Amino acid sequence: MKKVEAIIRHFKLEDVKLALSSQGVQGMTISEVRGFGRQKGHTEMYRGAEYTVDFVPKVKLEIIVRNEDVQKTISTIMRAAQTGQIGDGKIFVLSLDEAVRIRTGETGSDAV
Amino acid sequence: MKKVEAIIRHFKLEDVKLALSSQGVQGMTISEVRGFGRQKGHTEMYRGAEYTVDFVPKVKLEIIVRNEDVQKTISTIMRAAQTGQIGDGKIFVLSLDEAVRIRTGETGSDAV
Amino acid sequence: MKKVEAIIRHFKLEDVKLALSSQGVQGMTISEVRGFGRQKGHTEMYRGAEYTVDFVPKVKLEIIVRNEDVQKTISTIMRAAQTGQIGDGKIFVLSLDEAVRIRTGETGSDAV
Amino acid sequence: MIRVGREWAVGCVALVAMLAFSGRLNAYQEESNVLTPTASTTVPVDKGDNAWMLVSSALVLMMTAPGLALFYSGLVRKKNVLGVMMQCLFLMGLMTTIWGLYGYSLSFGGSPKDAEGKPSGDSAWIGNGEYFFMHNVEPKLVQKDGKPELEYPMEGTIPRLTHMLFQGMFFIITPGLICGAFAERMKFSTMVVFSIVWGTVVYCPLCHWVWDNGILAYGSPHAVVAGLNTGALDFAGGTVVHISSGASALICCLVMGKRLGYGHDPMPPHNMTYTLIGATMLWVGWFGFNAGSALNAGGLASTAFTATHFAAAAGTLSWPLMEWITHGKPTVLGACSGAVAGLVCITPASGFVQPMPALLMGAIAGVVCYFSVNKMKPKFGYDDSLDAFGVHGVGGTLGAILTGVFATRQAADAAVSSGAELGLLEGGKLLVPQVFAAGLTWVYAVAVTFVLLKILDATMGLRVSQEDEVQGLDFSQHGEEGYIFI
Amino acid sequence: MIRVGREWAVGCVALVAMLAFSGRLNAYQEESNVLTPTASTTVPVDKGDNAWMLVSSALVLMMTAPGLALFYSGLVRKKNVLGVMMQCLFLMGLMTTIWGLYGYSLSFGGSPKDAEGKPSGDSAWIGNGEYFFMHNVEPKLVQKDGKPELEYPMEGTIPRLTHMLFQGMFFIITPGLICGAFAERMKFSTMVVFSIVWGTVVYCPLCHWVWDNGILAYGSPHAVVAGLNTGALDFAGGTVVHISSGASALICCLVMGKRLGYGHDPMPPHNMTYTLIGATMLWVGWFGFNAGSALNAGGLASTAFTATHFAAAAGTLSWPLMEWITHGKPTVLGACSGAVAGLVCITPASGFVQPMPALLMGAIAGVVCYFSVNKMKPKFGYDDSLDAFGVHGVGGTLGAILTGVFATRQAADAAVSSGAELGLLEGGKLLVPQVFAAGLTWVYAVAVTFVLLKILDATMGLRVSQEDEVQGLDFSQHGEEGYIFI
Amino acid sequence: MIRVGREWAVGCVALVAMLAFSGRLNAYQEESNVLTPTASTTVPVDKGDNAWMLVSSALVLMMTAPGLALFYSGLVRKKNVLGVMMQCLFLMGLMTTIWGLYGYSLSFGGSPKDAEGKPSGDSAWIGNGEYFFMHNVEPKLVQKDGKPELEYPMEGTIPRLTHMLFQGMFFIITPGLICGAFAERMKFSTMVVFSIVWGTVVYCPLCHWVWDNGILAYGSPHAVVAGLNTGALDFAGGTVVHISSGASALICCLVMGKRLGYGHDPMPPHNMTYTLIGATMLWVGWFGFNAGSALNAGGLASTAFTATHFAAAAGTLSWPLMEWITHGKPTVLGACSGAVAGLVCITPASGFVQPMPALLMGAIAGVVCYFSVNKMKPKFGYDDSLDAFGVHGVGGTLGAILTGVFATRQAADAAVSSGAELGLLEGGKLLVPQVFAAGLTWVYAVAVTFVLLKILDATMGLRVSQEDEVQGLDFSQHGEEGYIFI
Ligand SMILES: Nc1ncnc2c1ncn2[C@@H]1O[C@H](COP(=O)(O)OP(=O)(O)O)[C@@H](O)[C@H]1O
Ligand SMILES: Nc1ncnc2c1ncn2[C@@H]1O[C@H](COP(=O)(O)OP(=O)(O)O)[C@@H](O)[C@H]1O
Ligand SMILES: Nc1ncnc2c1ncn2[C@@H]1O[C@H](COP(=O)(O)OP(=O)(O)O)[C@@H](O)[C@H]1O
Repeated sequence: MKKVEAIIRHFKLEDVKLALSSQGVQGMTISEVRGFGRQKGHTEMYRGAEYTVDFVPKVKLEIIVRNEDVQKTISTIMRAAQTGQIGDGKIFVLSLDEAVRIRTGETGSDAV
Repeated sequence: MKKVEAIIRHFKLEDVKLALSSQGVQGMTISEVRGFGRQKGHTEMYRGAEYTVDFVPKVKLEIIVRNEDVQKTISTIMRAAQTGQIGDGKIFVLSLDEAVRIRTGETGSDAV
Repeated sequence: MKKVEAIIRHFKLEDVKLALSSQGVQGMTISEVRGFGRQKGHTEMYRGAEYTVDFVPKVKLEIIVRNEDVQKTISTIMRAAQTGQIGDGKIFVLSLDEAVRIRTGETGSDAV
Repeated sequence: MIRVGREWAVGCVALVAMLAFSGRLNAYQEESNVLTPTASTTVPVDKGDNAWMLVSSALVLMMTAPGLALFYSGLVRKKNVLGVMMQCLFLMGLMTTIWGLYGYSLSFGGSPKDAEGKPSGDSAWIGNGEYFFMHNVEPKLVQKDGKPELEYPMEGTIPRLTHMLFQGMFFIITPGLICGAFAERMKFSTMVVFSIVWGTVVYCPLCHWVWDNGILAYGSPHAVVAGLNTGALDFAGGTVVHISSGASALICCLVMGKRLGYGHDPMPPHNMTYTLIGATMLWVGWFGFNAGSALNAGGLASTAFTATHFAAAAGTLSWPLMEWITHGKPTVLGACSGAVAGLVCITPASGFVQPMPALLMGAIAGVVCYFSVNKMKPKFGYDDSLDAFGVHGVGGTLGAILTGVFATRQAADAAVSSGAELGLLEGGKLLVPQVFAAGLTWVYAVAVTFVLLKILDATMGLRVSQEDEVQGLDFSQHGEEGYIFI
Repeated sequence: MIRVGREWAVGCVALVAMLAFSGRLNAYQEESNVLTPTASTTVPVDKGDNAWMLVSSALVLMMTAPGLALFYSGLVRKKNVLGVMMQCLFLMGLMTTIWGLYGYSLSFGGSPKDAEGKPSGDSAWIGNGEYFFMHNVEPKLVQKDGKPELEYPMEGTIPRLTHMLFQGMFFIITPGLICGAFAERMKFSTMVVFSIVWGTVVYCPLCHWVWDNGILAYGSPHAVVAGLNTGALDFAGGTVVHISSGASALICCLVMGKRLGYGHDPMPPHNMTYTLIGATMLWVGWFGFNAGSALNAGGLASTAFTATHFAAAAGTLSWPLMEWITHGKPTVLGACSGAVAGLVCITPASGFVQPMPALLMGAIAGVVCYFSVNKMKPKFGYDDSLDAFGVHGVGGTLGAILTGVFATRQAADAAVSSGAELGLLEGGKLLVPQVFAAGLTWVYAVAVTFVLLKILDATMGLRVSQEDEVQGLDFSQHGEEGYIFI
Repeated sequence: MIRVGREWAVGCVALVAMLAFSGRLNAYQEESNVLTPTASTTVPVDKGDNAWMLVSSALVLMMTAPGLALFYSGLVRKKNVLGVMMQCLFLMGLMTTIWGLYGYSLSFGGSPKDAEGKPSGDSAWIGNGEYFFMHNVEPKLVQKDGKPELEYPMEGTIPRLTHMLFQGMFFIITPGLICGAFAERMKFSTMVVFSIVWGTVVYCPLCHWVWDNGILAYGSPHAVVAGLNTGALDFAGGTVVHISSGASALICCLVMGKRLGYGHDPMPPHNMTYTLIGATMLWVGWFGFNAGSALNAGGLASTAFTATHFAAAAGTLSWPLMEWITHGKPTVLGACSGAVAGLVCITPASGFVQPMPALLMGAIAGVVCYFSVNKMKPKFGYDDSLDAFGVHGVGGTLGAILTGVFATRQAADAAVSSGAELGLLEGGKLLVPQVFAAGLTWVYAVAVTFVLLKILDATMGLRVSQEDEVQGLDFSQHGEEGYIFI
């Protein structure tokens, strides 16, 4: 079991979600994050005081998938989230020791 | 050292927190997430326009524990967070390479 | 490739960001979290009803770095985020299986 | 779904029917007007008075929303913010419609038209039907020596329409105040039916008793109990508005029970900034509520305005000072609550007290309500979500009593000033009828509210399902979210 | 940057120039005043009327902001909240300046001063220049039998200055309403130029036609079309404000096209609490809008106030009842929309109808606008972001027509009451001119707006870049963020 | 804790003592009233005037909260939102209480009662005690030819109570404005003591000098400096309110020092929507502030209302236009700031200038304050958190001077109009006393504020602890959170 983390643009969330579900992903968890990278933030001006906001709002997806589904998941996300512009985001993959479904206690791939 | 991630319902947070502390867990970190899974979201209606909100608000717990405490932690969370209804959430376990306490520089299990 | 997670105080974010960039870190992702630990929360009082807010607002940094940079990154964060007071936070390190840059499809250390 | 169906059906049919009817009625009036001889006096409108009363009407409406809507909604959890606001807004529509159709008539119909001003027996308990559908309230085209002229039924120096509007705003906010007691758990449909019945059966008679020569009105021949035939003083609604709503609020939270997780889960106010904005809007709007109750823009309005402002100010200080003493910190919610407590307490007295006693009353109200909310509520353990009883019930009763102490002929309208001594401080006996009026209001409001709730509980059900309560009223009752900040 | 440069340059130069000029002009006036004989009557100011009209002016300004600013901004996505609010605020500055310089004169200049009050031919279409730069509106120091005395040009019983202020507030909110149609995508600089031209070319003439003895004014000799020479009734702006803005709004969303992702991405209101607060402030402010249109604090103001309040109330009930029937839940947005729909619909009728018909009109408006927004819009698929057309265009037209049905001499000002029967219900023929006036307003507003938008599209461009639209107007147009809650 | 303890003890004892005393006093008055012959005139109340002045009082209170509370709180960081709001609300309670007890008397006591209206020497610097505890302000029951009658002490055509209320609202907002300078770092308890002393020692005398025949009043025999014995013109508080608060604000931020992390950490406004809502409420409320200062509802009120509205409008355009020129984007905060700058600048002139010069003054104010805030502040590096000095100090001084340029007898009250030429533009010499008055106000406010702050710093301490400042005032001072959105 792997944990796929993807950091994408807000307005791509809808597309990515659709792409993943149609690929058979049963569930995912998302959260609001702010990113810093090649994509530069912007400068706001309040009464002459300049504020550089160099953290850009992004959405983080966390998806637990079976090992064999990792590649498919990655490419699906890439296809759906890509614009080609700097700031499209990243995908990270981590190994999972265990997964449990609280409701039933099922573990492993049955849990997701 | 393991990292236990749990995605639970908001109104269960209080119970889970109490259960964990009484079990001796020293600390944890929580964040607001939104989840997508078997539990369906709901539909909102604004001036005739329907919006399906299929991401349900959840709370994510991140707890670093010693390897030997993992099982106990999992079962504690399960007991406290379970309602039996779809949407109770998941528990994921990842391996940690290192942990450091910023204040003191302590590492490993002394850090948590 | 490693994933360095750091939980720090809000007002240290600026310093940590500067320290890391000057050390050559290209990017990072941050999110709002609330922490529970040795640092006690506070009690709010509304019309006689007491609420103990034992979760303290913190910022969570997630930084993907090359294995060889882990130590440097940790010490940089420690230096910038330390106050010596209880509540400075933690640093956790996890192993990464893979990293992908959505825009280009680059993988591994080229992705970050 | 079916139940919901049934519910709106009722409401809907009612609305359509009544509108259709009113349409016809109006057509009928068109002819009838010219025929029916009109009894209403034709003194000219005093424009200064009318200007002030129209402004006051607007201010009192503003009290319900945005005022009360913000004050209350800031105190609930985020998931119920719209639930509370919707109750205020919907009541603006609902109570206004009822008021226009028959409420005003049941409250103020009768006595004024009676033979030589002597009120008729029938008007001791409830108004008659002379103002149904705004008949005898709306203007008429009459023939004055040959040429057509518009005639406005008057109430003193202002058109009766203005009086109807001003009083109608009170009819909106009173049930609105009760909503504070059952916030975060009441079914919207039941709240609607409750408000219709409560307004009709509790508010209208009470209003008539106190302000239209009824059994509690000062100087009314109908004033009950020989010894008390002076009746009681209630300048702007201590009994009619605050005691009635506060007493009913207590019954509501007792009958409905606590919110799920009350005492266990933290339920801090989700937006204290809304509560403060709302409280200050209530303060501003209350000038219309109290000073407007003078029904003119003369010196009495200034006295009432001053008393209102001073009492609010003192309450804003005394409540947080109590907190400062007991917990070391003055809170924003304390200052807001103190301001409202002072305003509630001065309401019945505002037209009868001098500035300094008003200041004193406000300060006392802040302290007393502080204890009722911070000590008494936890002691008895009822869940008065937003302290509708703790502030309006307790503060209103306190105000009715203190009026019996501080009211003075030095500051009152001509009629009252030329009468007997009033408050204890000037050696008057007013205290007795004041206590009696407060007591009777308590008994009546409690009794009717209790029966009404029991009936509704058995028929429609009072509370939303546990599931809906956990999810929040915003979505479960209205299918919306308050804030979408992501 | 260069384009932006050009744009502000224009605006800036204009402002500076006009201010400089006005400075000079004023200096010139100083001397001239004493010389020029003044024609303005010198009846004393009725302070009750003036008090009411000043308050009404303040209330109508409050309608644009905070009222409309909150109502509209709550409905957009978070990233555009400031974009909407800024349009309202900037219009307060912009339209007021234009109004003072020449707008008031183009709207109301002419007829009153004409030989023995008979309006001159030239004033059938547009006002003259007598009030440019507030000349003949501002007070003058004159010599009355030897000693100096201040003379205020009057409009009836109030200083003309007050009349100018009150009418000026309408000049602000009308283009503000249009902003609801192109919200979340229009370029700020283009919006500014659009508003200047639209106000000058559409609003001023229309205002003159309807309210200053122009071609649509009731009883005006200029009233077009033999058969209709009675002209139409528009008490507070059904045609001038709501139809004109609503019709233009429709053209705006048709010409500009949909927002990016419309229909695909969810675009729920980001802050329904703001929308409710705004709606209730609009309700309160509307009392000034309608009752203030009586231009005095007499009985007519009370009639208009009542009609306004009742229509709003009925709309607040009927729209959500429709939702309750069709979807099982009454929404907060439905109640807010219903209140506004009722207010829009009653606006032209407020001074001419009795309370019950007002209640009925409000209820009808709630239902009709419910369908226009929930059914018609999806059917035709235009993106009227905040339903400026759906509520103001449809509701305004409905109101103009229903005025022809329910208007009665039983409730109107003396002049009208002593005339012929009005609405259908009392056997009058008013319906014909009402329909005609609504139609003419539609045609004129649509035509001018269409041409204007095409020109602006070709020159400045109407929409922000796709990138800017995705990022949101708050940052792209103003470099700011609405909320920073972390 | 002990310190806190000491602090509330002081406040609390004071409150109780003063209330108890006032209670007694009142009782004493009851008898005394009948005895003491009253000197106050008994002209009847002009209800139009009184209606307008009561509304104006409500509007000015609304300026402090919700107006200023929203405007200021939106500009701070989220963790201090309640801190700012609480200062506004608590001042409403505190300053009102002081005003009623003795403030009004120190400001306006004396001159009016003097032998044949000629002000007595003693009233050149400070009012006397005739109005302590509202004595001679509240109504009295007197015997008029046998029968009892209520007599209201009058101020012109309105009850003195109304005058006291209206002026009291100014007493609230003035210290409120200063809060903008030390926002996000001042200790609440110290702020309370500061406001009490500042109001008593700075505001009351200043108010007396300018508005009660004191050393700066126009046409006062006490007007200092032979050559300037005409005194200065300040219609609604340019010196009394804005210069005094602005100058003190500058001293506050200089003495207290910068916020932790100022210049290093980003400190963007946390809720620009609040700031905009607050700014527009200030605009609306300012009509009461300026037009209400006419103390009647006649033509002068209309002139002042117009000047106020036009200046605000021009400022709303000129400030953002400067930004558009220099940075390519007009900001919402710029438009809000410009509106306020225009309003501040026109305040002293509002009753003495024609519409076009008002427009010009507003435009100038927007530009000048833009520079003071965007260029001067960074240059000198003081931390005027919310630009209380940058807008009110600079704008107020500018307004006082420009009044000397644009004031004209063509638009003023009878007394002034019949006097000598006023502004430069009409060849008057007013400019000299205007500059003098502004200067004297500056010197006095700066001196007293400086000393006061030094004393408080040494005794109670001005700033919260570093820890508390980092945590935010909401929790550290009040134990609450502004928003709980999770
Ligand atoms: N080293 C990193 N560690 C964690 N997150 C990163 C890292 N680099 C980039 N990110 C995340 O990816 C997002 C996009 O990266 P960026 O360099 O801006 O564009 P791109 O991915 O197209 O090169 C950033 O906003 C940040 O959230
Ligand atoms: N594959 C997954 N990856 C990440 N998170 C998931 C996944 N599946 C479910 N979740 C999280 O668990 C929550 C509950 O899952 P759900 O299927 O709705 O109920 P249950 O866990 O009872 O089957 C979801 O809201 C989501 O946050
Ligand atoms: N076991 C844990 N698992 C996850 N997060 C933790 C754990 N212990 C502490 N934290 C995080 O670290 C933060 C600081 O820890 P705390 O014990 O309060 O201070 P310190 O790190 O100085 O000992 C906490 O607020 C919490 O967010």
